[in-house]
Formats: sequence, structure tokens, C-alpha cells
Amino acid sequence: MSRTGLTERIREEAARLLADGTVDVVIGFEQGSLPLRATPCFARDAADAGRLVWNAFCGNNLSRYIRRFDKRVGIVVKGCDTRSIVELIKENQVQRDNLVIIGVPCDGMVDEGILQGLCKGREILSVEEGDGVLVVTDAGRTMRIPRDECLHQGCRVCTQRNPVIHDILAGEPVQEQPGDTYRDVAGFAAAPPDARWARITGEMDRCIRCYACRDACPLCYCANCFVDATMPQWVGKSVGGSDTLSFHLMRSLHLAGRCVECGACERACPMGVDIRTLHRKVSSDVAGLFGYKPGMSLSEPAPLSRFEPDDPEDFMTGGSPCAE
Amino acid sequence: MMNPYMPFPMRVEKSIAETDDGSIRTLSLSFVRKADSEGFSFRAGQFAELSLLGTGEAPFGIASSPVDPGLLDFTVSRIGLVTSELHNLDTGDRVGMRGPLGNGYPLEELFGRNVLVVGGGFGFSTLRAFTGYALHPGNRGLFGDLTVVYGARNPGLLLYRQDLLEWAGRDDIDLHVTVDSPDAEWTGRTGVVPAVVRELCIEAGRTTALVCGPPAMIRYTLPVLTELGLPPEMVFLSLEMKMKCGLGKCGRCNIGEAYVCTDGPVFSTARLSALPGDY
Amino acid sequence: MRGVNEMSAVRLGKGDVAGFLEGLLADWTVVAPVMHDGIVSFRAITSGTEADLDYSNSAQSPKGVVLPQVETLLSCPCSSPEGEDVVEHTPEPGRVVLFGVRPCDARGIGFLDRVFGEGANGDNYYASRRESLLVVSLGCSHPLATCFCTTTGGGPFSTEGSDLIMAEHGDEYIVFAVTENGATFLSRHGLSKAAESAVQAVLSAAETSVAEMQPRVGLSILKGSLDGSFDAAAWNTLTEKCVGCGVCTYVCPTCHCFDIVDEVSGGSRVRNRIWDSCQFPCFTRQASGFDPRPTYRERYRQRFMHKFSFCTDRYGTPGCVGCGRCVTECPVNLDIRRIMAFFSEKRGEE
Amino acid sequence: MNAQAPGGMENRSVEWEPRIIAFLCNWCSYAGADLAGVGRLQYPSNVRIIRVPCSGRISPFFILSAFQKGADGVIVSGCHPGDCHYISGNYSARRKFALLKGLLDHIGIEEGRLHFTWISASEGGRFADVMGSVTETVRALGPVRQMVGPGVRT
Repeated sequence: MSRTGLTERIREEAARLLADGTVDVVIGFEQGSLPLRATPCFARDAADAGRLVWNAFCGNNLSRYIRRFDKRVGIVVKGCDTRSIVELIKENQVQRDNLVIIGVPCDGMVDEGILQGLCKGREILSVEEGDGVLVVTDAGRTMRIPRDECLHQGCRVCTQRNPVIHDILAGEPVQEQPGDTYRDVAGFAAAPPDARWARITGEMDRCIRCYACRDACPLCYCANCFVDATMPQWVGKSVGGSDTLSFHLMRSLHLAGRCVECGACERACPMGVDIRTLHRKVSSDVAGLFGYKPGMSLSEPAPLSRFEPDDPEDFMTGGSPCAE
Repeated sequence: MMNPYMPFPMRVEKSIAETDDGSIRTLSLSFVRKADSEGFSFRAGQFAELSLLGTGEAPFGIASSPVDPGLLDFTVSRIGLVTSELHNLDTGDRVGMRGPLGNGYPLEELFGRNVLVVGGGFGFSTLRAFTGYALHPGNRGLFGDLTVVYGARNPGLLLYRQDLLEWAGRDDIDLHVTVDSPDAEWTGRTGVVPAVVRELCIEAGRTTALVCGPPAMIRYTLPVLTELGLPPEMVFLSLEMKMKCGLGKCGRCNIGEAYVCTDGPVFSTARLSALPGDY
Repeated sequence: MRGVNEMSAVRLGKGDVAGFLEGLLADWTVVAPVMHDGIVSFRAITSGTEADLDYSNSAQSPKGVVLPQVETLLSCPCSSPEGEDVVEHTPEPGRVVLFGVRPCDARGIGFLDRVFGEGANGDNYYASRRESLLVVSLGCSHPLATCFCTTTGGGPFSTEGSDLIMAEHGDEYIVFAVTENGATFLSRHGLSKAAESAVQAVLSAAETSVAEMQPRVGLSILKGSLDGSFDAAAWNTLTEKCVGCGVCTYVCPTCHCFDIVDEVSGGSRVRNRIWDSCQFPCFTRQASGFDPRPTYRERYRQRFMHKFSFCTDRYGTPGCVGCGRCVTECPVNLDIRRIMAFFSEKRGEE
Repeated sequence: MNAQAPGGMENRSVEWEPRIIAFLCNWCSYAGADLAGVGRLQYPSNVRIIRVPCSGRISPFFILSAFQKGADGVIVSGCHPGDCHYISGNYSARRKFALLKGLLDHIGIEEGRLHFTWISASEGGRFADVMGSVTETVRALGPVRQMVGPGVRT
């Protein structure tokens, strides 16, 4: 189904759900104020529903918002977003019955940073989506760029482009990509420790502690985040040193077995900090050690709420007790 | 240029538990350096930041009267890191103090008028400072009738008991102490502060009210004062807001364009009604 | 270009910028736009070639030059009693030139001067950094679509907050002195006088550029509307997409709210001032747990009204210079210009 | 200045000794340490013990905080699998520790800084051995330089 087709379909479904009172609000996207932006839209009537769109820039994970509503909510979501909804339901943060999930099979979202890089600092004036291409006009010229070359890193290794759960499927299911082999994780690990450390601390030096990563994340919903705790104070609030790294390490561990790799944190970061390297390592270990992939099933228990007697422990000092 | 973030070194002269549960203590401080104490003056209703370098700073109303020589009192409820550390201080220990900050009660506007002091719970500290000031022999004649209504949730949470006993024995102050829930030994008044205020006989045209207490007390007391005929220009509230710098810069205590730390903490309700309800 | 000295304008060839900065490095700390990992930021450069003036604007404003994200106010050895051996970390930055900032950011520093510089409560930390700072701005020949400086009282060639302002003219910059300090600086660096024709050309180009950026809303109309809109129901829907992060405040050239936090480190007890954000959950939460601004709605309203109403009352100027960073960087595209337009139009309807 | 050392001390170099934080579960490993003490088994004085109810109580935050506050090494020890006083605290802990250890190794933190092990109440000898070997590993690495201290830019 074409993009316009999807947009029309989403508008129709949203208008219907609002008109017949099934939901009070439909959370979707509308055209943003900038060419490369779709922006969250809270549609409450048919006129609002008419503003909904679907395009290559619907990157935000809208499940971020559903905890705010205690009534029936319609929500327009991609495959990754449904995975975070699954986790939210499992963690008793939302009621499945309160949600009407309008799932949209996704062929990846476009990383505006990549387009901006191609335009070398010239301001992008407009972007149009054609069949597999983006027609980008900047202050100097118009370029046709293959869509697949502009996708977010996360979208390139995504293995769940189709919704895991949905009530309404807008559009035909898309072909899933091959399984994630975490090649990026292995690639990073191949570098010597000092080089890895230099790379990570270099990234952390750019962090300004604005917490956009946390606040954009659908699963970072703690009412009192550990960074704000004072008794005890887990991390200081300074920037540029181990406090910043500690914040990101603790956050990635707090998301262990829960992070669905939607990329919301990375997209939200104004400084382009590579938070991904941390989360990908944790995800690959959760998958490799415990065989768990977050957000895929409503029944499978969270990996850190359970264990196996023979869980791997080769990371431990002094071997296993059985050896003695 | 002076460094406005530099605290004065102070010595803890005594630390007494105010409440039965020990959750609130009053620290009495003296200046370590004589020169600091000579240059220091304040008015009732002002506050200061108590500082433990390495732990933090927190703002407290100055609870002692400006006419009491020597010691500055601060009443501290144990809530977080700084207040816990303050509770742990003993006589002889050091603490930093940065102040006075804020505007204080508008003494000039009170001269010659009857004053109604309404305080609740922990909010009584700067009102105690004012009452002490007004009762001072040199000042008592500056004011007309002095009525004090003070309430706490229960008798165990009443502050400044020594003062209350002393004031109760005087005939130049009309004192009403009340608790929301009495215990077995309580023989005083039971009831919430607004209810006590409602029963007062006051001369509305000659009275100015000073109010400080928890949000709920304030919410229900203000309409009663209006009923009693006090105009909004004659009701002064001391507000609680989270503050850090105390200098009108750090940006968190504003109510509209007014900064509670520098333009307040004392505002007339007339002024407040012209500001957004962001408090 | 208001207040510039046309007669003493000099020229600096684009190709000569690196050499000029290199020469400055002997006596000055030069803070200039630097491209690093695809992101432009203001940094102290170590070589003239690092500076990259061919940029639209930096990701973060350069306000850190006068208000660092973290700065130590006081410290003392752990072993000293409270109040003794306290070291005041008054900055001694030496001479610093902030080179090539956009006029909006220079105005941002002008705004911060009103917050930190004036009155009895002057801030000695800010003042020390500010007094040693020379601001050389770079007029905007090509403002971006996200820019709205003229709406907030500035413009692509505004001189407020600048000591010197540069304007592009072909392969050279024409440099004008705005302040006495700026003029003194120019007189010491032996740059050749600009051709009269070039001076006139950039002045008229600047005028054209200003004229092309029509203000989007009237500031006084906006303020008038906001003054009666604190409790407007519209805030609910206007702010609904806000996720409550601090991006807008941390990239902003005028946001200046800070926190004071203590820590113990390396045998010292330390008191730091750090940036804080009115968007954060703990910003106004009181010790009792009560929070007058409990959700993103009140917090966003605070930021917006602070900028366009409260600052105007308090400092006589809005707390926004229209740099457009919060428009570009907001993770959910909550565009401040749309909120401005909403309240301006609301007033129009009344 | 009050902070000054006694006369003549200032110029003496003090040999660096690693500081190692040991988080020990109350029921097994702490009792193991106790047994080592009772049995007069020597183990390095570099180890500072923090007793916790169970290895399951230990949050990765504790460990990161220890490094931030200047620990040169951290060792965490609980009951052997199957022996947990609370049935399964150590099993749950093991999953958390695996992720933490993996993540810290991944970002290039020196491998010998952080150790996990199981020591029972009867293993006084093993306790002393493990503390000795961990101390030597950390000593060989030298003072901690990663993850330590707050990040004030001066």
C-alpha cells in the first residue's frame, strides 16, 4: 500500500473509532513544522483525524504517551512500538483492553541526520517520498536518494517490522528482515579495550544530561528516576566525567530485557550521542545468555524476573561449585 | 564584588528537639567571627540558607526574633540529606549560613495596627520571630492588639512550647493554640486553624493578618479572613517555594514575574491575586 | 546595523581568518565554532584552522562561555571545619574572544547580563567571565527557516551583546566595531580598512536581509494575550506532546536556571553550580512533596510564559532571541513558534 | 592549615595499596569470611567488607558507585547456587551480574577490576584464597583510572 494509502487508511480508522466512541483519543502523527518531521498528534474528533499522516519520518515511539490516559486510547504504531506496548502491558503499566492498536507494517524510518549529512549543511527545504526514493530539495539542488540508504541504524537490523499485536492492521504486512546477528556488537568488541573505552568516553563527553533519551523512552517511566535520588545519590549531576557514563550504564541496565531497540533515545538526543552501543550489548547478552527478545510475547516472563539453575556463569571468578 | 554564595561560618550553640517524635529540631547558631555578627541584621520573616559544604544548602526561615541578641534560631524538619545532617549537629559543631534573604514581614505597615498572626505546623517559625519582636518591651507599643492563632496536627507536633507557655501567661497577647487531633493529656483547644480564626472578634478596619502554614491551612484560612472583613491588602502570606540560590537567579521559585526568594517570601494577598496561581 | 562605526570598518579575507585567529592565540583564548563528529559546537581552539565559520548555527548555544554547565563555586578540604579554608573558585579566564557567534547568541549573552550582572545581587562568577569576554558576532546572510530573531526584537545583523560584528562580503568579512572594547581590539590588530563600497554593500544587504524576515507575531500582542492565559484550557492540548526532557532549555541561549549541588571529591568538599531545567520533575518539588508544577503542562507553560511574559516584566526584554534551536532539536517537534502564533491569534480574535 | 600532615610526612612517598570493596551475603560468604578469621587464615587487609542480606540485594548501582567513589576493585560473593537462604536470590543476582560484567567489559573497563564468586559458610580457606587472588589481580592493574570521580570540567 502506498504512503498516501496508509495515511488515508489511518485517518478512516481513527475517524471511525472516535465517531463510534470506541476511543476518546487516537495518538498518531501529523505533519510537523519542519520538512523532515512528523509530530505526535492527539486526535479527538473527526477533524483532528483528518490531520493524521503516515510517512518516512514517523520515528517517535508514541507508546511513550499511553500511560497518561486511563481511558480508551487508539494508537498508531510500528512494529517496534508494539513491542514496547507488549512490555508495558506485561509490567502492568497499561491495560490491553484500554488500547485499540492501529498497527502499521513499517519498512524503516528515515534518519534526518543522514539526509542532513548528504546536504552538507545546506538547509533542507522539502522532502517528498516516491517509490523507494526520497526527493530532497535543499538550498542548492534537488537530489533523489534511495530510501533504504537513509534508514536509522536500528531500522536496518530490525527484525519486527510488522506489529506484534494489533487490533487494526493498516496496510499489508511487509517482508521481515533476516534475524539479528548482533554483528555491530561483535565488531565493537573486536577493538582493544583502550580503544573501546576511548570511544565510549568520547561519546559521553558530548552528553549534556538533558535526559531526552530517558524522557523519549516508553519504558523509562519511573516516577522518580534514580538520577534524581539524593538518599542515596547514585550519580552526580555533573557532565563530562564518570557521572554521565554511570547514568547511561545504569539506564541501560535498568532497561535490560525491556529495551525493544526502537531507537527513540537516539533520535531524541540533540548531541548525537551513541547510546546505542550500550543498549545493543545488553540486548545481545539478554538474547544470547537468556534467549529472550523483549516485546515479542505477552506471556513470556521477563528475563530478570526468572532464572535457570544452569544459567551461564563463566564470567565468574573461581569457577562453579560443581567443580569442587 | 561580594561573593553572594559565600556562607558565614556559624557555631551551633544548642540543638533541641521541638516535637515529641524528634522530626523537627531548632538549631541556635552564633557567628564564629565577630565582624560578621556586627554587620548582620535582619527582619522577622526573612530566611537564610544553611550550608554544609559537601552536603548541600537548604533555605529556612529565621525563627528567632531580631531583637534577641546573639543567637539565630532555625527550625529544621528532617526530610532529606541536608536536613538529616543538620539534625546530627551537636553543640560546638560548625554550619554555614547565607543570608538574610527575602523581604520579611512589612513592619512599617503594621505599626499602630492590631496584628493577627495565623500559623500552622512547621510554618510558624518566622511568625514566632515576629511575635517575639512585637512582644519585646521596646516594640510592644508600636502595635495595637496582638492575637496569635497557632495550630498543629497533634500536641506532640507543637513547636516552641517554652514560648507558648510564656506568652499564655501574658496579658498583652491573645494566644489561641489548637490541635487537629488531641491526645489523652491535651486540655487545650481542638479544631483546625480556620475554625478558630472564624470565632475571633477582630476589628477588621484596624487589623492586619500575617499567615504562614501548610497549603491546606492557607486555602481555608484566607476565605475566613475575607469573611471577617480583612481587605486583601491587609493579609500577608509567607510562601513556601523550592529555592536554591535565594538571589533571584536560579529561576525555580517564581510566581509569574515575582521571585519568592527576593520579592517575597511575604506577599500581600492583593499582590498575589495579580499573579498567576502557580504556587 | 545599529550602533556600528562605519568609518572604522576593516576587512578580513576569508582565507585570512585562520591566520588571524592563530595570531590571537598568543594572548587570547579563542572560542569558535568547530565541526566535530558532524556537530558544530563552540570550543576553545588550539589552532586557527579549527574554526569553521561556514556554519548555520551550533547545536548548543555558546552560553557556556559565561555560564558553564558545571562550575565550582566553593570548596574546602574535607579535614577543615565547616566554614574554614573555603576556597572561592572565582574564574580567572584571562582574555577570551568568542569568535563568530550568530547575532542571536550574542543577544543571548546580552540577556544573561541582565539576569546575572545587574542589581545588588550581582554574580561574581558570571561577572568575572563576562568582563574578560569579547564577543565577535557574524551576521546572518542566510537565516534558516527555523530562525525567528526578528520576532523577538533582534535580527540577522543585530548588534546587541556584540563588541564587533562581521558581515560576509564575497570572499571577505567586513568587521564593524560596536563597542569601545571592540574598537580598541580592532585598532590593535592592524587589519586594513574596508573599501567604502564594500561597507555600503554589506550595510544595504543587511537591511534587505532584515526586511525579508518579517516578524511572525507582535511581541506586545503575545504578552498581552499571555497575561490573561495562565489558566487557559488550551495549555492542555498545546503541551500534550511534550515528553518533559530538558533539550529546549539546554540548547537555549537564554535559559539560565541552575541548581547548586554539593559533592565530595578527591579529599575536598565541593559546591558546584550546574544547569538545571524547569522541565525536570524535581525542579520545583518541595521538601514536603508538594509540587506547584507537577506535570509537563505546567512546566512547559512556565518556560513559555517565563520567556514571553515574566522576563519582559522583569528585565524589559523577552527571554528568547529566536535562534530556533528548540524548534530544531525538540524530539517531538513541539514548535515554540506555533505556541507563539496560537496566543497571538487568540488575542486577535478577542 | 589544619589539613597538613605531621612534620616530615609530606615528602614521603606512600606505597599505593589497592582498595577493594567486597559485597558479601550475610548467610554464606560473610560467614565464610568469619570462618577465615576464626581459623586465623590470612587475607589481605585491602578488602573492605560490606555485608548485605543476600547477593540478590546487590544492585549494579552499588558496584558502579563503588568504582565511582574510588574502589580499585570490587568483589561480590553469595551462596553457591542452590544454597541461597532465600531460595533463589543468588540465581536472580547471577543474571544481573552477567549483564553488568558483560557491559563493563564491552566498554573497555579493565577486566580484572570486577569479580563475582560463590563462597559458602564453610569455605573459610576459599574465602582467603579468593580475596588474595583478587587483591593481586587488582594490584597488578594499578590504581583505578576509569569510572572514578565526578565529572567537573575545570
